[in-house]
Amino acid sequence: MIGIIVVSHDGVAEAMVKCCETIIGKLDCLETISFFSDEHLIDLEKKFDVALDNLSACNGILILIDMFGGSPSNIAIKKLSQNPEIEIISGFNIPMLLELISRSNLGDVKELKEKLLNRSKAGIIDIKGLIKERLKK
Amino acid sequence: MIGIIVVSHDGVAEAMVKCCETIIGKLDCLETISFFSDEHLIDLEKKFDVALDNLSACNGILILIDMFGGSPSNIAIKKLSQNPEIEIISGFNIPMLLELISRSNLGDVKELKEKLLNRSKAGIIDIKGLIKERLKK
Amino acid sequence: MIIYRIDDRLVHGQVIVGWIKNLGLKWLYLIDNEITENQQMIMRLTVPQEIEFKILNIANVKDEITRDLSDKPGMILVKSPSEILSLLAAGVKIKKVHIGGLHFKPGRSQYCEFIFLSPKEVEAIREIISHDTVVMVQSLPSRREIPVEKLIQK
Amino acid sequence: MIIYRIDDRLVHGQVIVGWIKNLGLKWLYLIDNEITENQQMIMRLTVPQEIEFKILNIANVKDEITRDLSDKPGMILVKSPSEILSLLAAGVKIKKVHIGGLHFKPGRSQYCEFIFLSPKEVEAIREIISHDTVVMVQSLPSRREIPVEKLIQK
Repeated sequence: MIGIIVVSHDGVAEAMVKCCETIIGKLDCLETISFFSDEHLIDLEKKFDVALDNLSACNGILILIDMFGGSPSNIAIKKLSQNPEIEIISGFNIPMLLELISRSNLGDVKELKEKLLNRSKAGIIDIKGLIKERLKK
Repeated sequence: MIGIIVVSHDGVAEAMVKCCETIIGKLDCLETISFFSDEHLIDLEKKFDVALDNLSACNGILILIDMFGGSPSNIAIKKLSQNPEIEIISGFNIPMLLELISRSNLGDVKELKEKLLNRSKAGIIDIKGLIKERLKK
Repeated sequence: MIIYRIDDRLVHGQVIVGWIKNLGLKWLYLIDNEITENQQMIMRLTVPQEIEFKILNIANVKDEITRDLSDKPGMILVKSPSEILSLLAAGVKIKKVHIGGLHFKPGRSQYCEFIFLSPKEVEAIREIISHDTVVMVQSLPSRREIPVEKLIQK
Repeated sequence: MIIYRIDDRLVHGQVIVGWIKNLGLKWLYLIDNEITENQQMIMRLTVPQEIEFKILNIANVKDEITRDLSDKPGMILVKSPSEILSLLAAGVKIKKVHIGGLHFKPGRSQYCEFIFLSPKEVEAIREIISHDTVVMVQSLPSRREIPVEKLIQK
């Protein structure tokens, strides 16, 4: 099983994972982390260490962060510098998380990363454009 | 000003908008809608109608939905069928919302839609790949 | 395998992603007499193109269902217990029905997080059960099935 | 325009997106003696490539700052009030400093949502003010500036 950590500011990670669980069901080996406006970076790093420790039995770690360049991103990159096997994707969305929750016990962490990169981008859709195309058929 | 409605299941819209406000500041003419597991579709449609009414003075409406094919998506498409000027994007993420909050008073709703489609996809990054590339330089 | 599902949100994320994509179902038939043309259009646009999707009137359903559907896995979706009763009355054999979601509206009382029922709907469910059809409450394949009797017995 | 910002999260979303991208700043100098090499590497990787980014030792800062920086808008970022005092002691003229975020750690007490200060830091802030430097609390350009005196007066 691949260990997943979903990290964001302000409870976004928890809300999005809960949303996906309502749509598709629960995923094991998934940890969520939120970083709040009153917290010091040290607290965020502690949360990462706890999550990594909880997932220590997993084969590979994939960290999903809300955006590149924020504090969750900075600490995730720090963890990558300590363990080069970690994979990190920024900019997660609901289609990415749904794909993750249906798939995470298949393949290795690099394959999963590629799948999620593709699926999340494919899930960003100009709906009016899509409808026009489908109506043409 | 373009009116924005961010719609999701389970409080994701509110959490993500709050997150962006912490990072970059507040946006006027933005409404959030959440759809919860005990609610009937009629309630979701009522929330859409309230939001559209609140934004009735805006020039153009952009609806951001969590995923294509869910209930928020179905009601958004229903609203589009009643008002063909509405634009809808699915699969929103934090980079999309940050771009939105920095930009929404520029250009018309179609330009904004294109910007957000591009920015949200560009915000989905394989961080290890990016780091390797930057370290090469 | 045919899954009979009662869900007043009709075609939505749980159905598309949670059931159809997740279990690899090949077809989805929505059986409903009251659905508007606009709703039909939206559903035809949003159901994945690779799924065989039909919207059927209850009167026409018998012909469609008499051909052998069970060689490919799929779902029959209705918005309330009464459509299931109509199917049973039309002679369709149904071993099991899932109530996936019946949400709050005036006149309904809550039985669990996502199940609200009017007294008439409770009666309809009892009648379904009297046809030797098992009625289970289950929102998603990964969740536990609960016999509806556990919720509706006083 | 030079923005002096105190923020113990150093380079993060508010700085990059909220200030630099939003206000179109051209450069960012981080002034710190304690920053690790690993932290430096991460910052160099994450600051947008089009921003002139330097990490300076307090001892070297005078030479860098004496050249005229104010023709292009930018930010000088430090992690605590004491670096500002060092800059003042080195003869740098600072009209205004923003405290953008000083977060909870043991020994600090809370003054507002994102400002926690130790007694020593409160003293340092008073000393900054005594140099005729205005000290404002402000996390983001779109938020109201609050004079720090309003928070630290007993």
